Amino acid sequence: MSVEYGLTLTLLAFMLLAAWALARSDDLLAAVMLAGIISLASAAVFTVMDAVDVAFTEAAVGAGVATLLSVRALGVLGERRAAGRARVGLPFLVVLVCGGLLLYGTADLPAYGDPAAPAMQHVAPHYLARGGVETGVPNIVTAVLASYRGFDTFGELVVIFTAGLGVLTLLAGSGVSGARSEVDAGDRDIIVRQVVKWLVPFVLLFALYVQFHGDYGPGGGFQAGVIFAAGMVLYALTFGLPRLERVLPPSRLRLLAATGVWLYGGVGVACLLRGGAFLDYAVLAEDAVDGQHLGILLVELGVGLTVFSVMVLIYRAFTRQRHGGVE
Amino acid sequence: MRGLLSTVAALIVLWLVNSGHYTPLLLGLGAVSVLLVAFLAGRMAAVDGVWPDGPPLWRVPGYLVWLLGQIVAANLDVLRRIWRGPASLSPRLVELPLSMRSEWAQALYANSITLTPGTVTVDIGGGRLLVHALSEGAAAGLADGAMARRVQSLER
Amino acid sequence: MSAVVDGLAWAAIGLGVFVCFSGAFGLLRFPDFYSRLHAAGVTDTLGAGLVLLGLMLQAGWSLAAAKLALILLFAWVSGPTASHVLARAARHDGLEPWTGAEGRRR
Amino acid sequence: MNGVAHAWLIVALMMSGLYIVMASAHLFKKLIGLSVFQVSVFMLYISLGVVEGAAPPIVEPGVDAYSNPLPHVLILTAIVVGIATMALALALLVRIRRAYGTLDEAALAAKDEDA
Repeated sequence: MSVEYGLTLTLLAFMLLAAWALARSDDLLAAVMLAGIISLASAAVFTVMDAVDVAFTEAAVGAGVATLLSVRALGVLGERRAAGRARVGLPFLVVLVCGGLLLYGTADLPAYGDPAAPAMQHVAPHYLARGGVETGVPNIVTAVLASYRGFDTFGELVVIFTAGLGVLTLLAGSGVSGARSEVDAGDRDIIVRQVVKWLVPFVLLFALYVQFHGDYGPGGGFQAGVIFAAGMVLYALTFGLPRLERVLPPSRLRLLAATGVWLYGGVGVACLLRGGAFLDYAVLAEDAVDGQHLGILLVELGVGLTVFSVMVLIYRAFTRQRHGGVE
Repeated sequence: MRGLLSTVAALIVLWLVNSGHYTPLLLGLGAVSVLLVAFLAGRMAAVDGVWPDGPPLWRVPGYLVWLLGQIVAANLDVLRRIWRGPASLSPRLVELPLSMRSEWAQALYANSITLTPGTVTVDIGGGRLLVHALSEGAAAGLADGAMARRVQSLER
Repeated sequence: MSAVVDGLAWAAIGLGVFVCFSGAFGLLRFPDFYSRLHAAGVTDTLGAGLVLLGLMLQAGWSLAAAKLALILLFAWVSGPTASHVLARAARHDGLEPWTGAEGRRR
Repeated sequence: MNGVAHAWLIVALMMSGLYIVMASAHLFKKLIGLSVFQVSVFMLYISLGVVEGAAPPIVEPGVDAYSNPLPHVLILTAIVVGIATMALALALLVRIRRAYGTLDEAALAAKDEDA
């Protein structure tokens, strides 16, 4: 057994313990925190499994934004405990049968790390061998995400945009006006104010670094969007939502969210207009590789814009809700 | 404004250290990014009235080296107490005067206290600092005011 | 990389792991919320510091080492702030610190 | 030699998520269970792309074995889509709580009966 495999198994066992504690706990806040721990541990598992881009995203999204949103939502819901009587018998039986079948299915899985596994036989070798040459982007994950499977990613981006629209629609009208919705900054003490003042610009710049270096290392629009949003949320948590709204008016954010989707789709249309296929960036420049590079840069920017603005808008929608969950 | 300028300088350093790709395209994107972040930071400061501020940069390394020594010494003390068990603790809350004028110096002092294990800043305000100390020794170490004097000297 | 630097790097990482373990042990062993914060502080400062120092020694004089230094700087700025916020929230919630054997006798 | 023990553990984690979804009466708790389920699916997917001793799929001169980038791409987008849909679910919970005053499954069903 390799060291990496042992590490993976240890981390998984640790996550199983956390899940067990989660299942037993009635406390909803504890449940959110345990889910955050599981998420962070899974980011470590992804790193061990060579999926650095995924690990990066999971750490920012699962352990960061998801936990924050859940805590916010809990505050709005005004619920503390899952008081209702839980069923045990039937769910346990279902889990037992279902888990048994899945375990039976694992018998046919290739061993961990097997280079001859079926998943390695199809398109992956082509991506690895040609991706760097055809797109000029050494990070094959970015090459596949933004170019080979750029159409999928466009779809995912529209899903995120639509989900954001859904949240805004569901929570519209029931919010309170900005000025009353958030504790005044006077409540946060000097230490937090000063540290956040220094930290926010660096978080934002780091997000932009992640945005523009996705070609060379782990990163890209998804991660950058989430980190940029995290920087803004950090600001709002410290100085209050009304101040963030003055820095970044919500109308502007909504515009940005749509601009991202437009930018992505627009690049596709530009490819059509230049005589290529939709999202076939090769036609964007004289040289095919330059065209690919330009196309990837632009669609990643579109992804970053939309993800960032949707995340901030979602955070804002939850923060503006009346607490306690009553009309 | 001086704070904003040093923020920009630090942002440039952050980009260059992280990037490692010094092509015209990425340096250009870097310049645009730094300008965008500086613009946003300026807007934030204009909205909330707190401008980034800090000590003169050349004084920072000296303080950091001193603080590093404190951190290591404090860690060894807490490590000993961990292995000896709770019987070796005599936790207490102590109040300290806050003699720094600027907010950044107060925050730096408070965080330096927390950064050295054995003492955690619990509350700040009204010119006073409430600190939870793990032992009599840790509390006494703060009361002698060496750290406060160092931070104050950064202010000048 | 010379064998000496490599040895130093592993020594730092090993020591860091021990310190992190001690911090976790203290977290379980210490009696109340406030004293546990100090144990967590051990992991945050010296534990993380030693592990990152070891990694920096392995990385040699390079951009990777500079990035690791930035991570350490970030941890040392955000860590104490988080500790402080937790302590402050606990205090405002009315959690009284454990004051040791004398406190119990009273 | 590596086996499929990781898959057993991931299945166990997946089943804990499923169990939380089914066993808990509180809708918020169910959602948390769902996110645990989701994370385990992500890990199962990524584990299929691992190549022992290979590097992360970022092409570098002098490296010839990389892990499979395809699962990474699919899961990377799935994670961000996951948070967006989770936010949607949370927003739905807020509306349900407003309309019914509870998030307990049995109480919700009872109120629907009355209506």
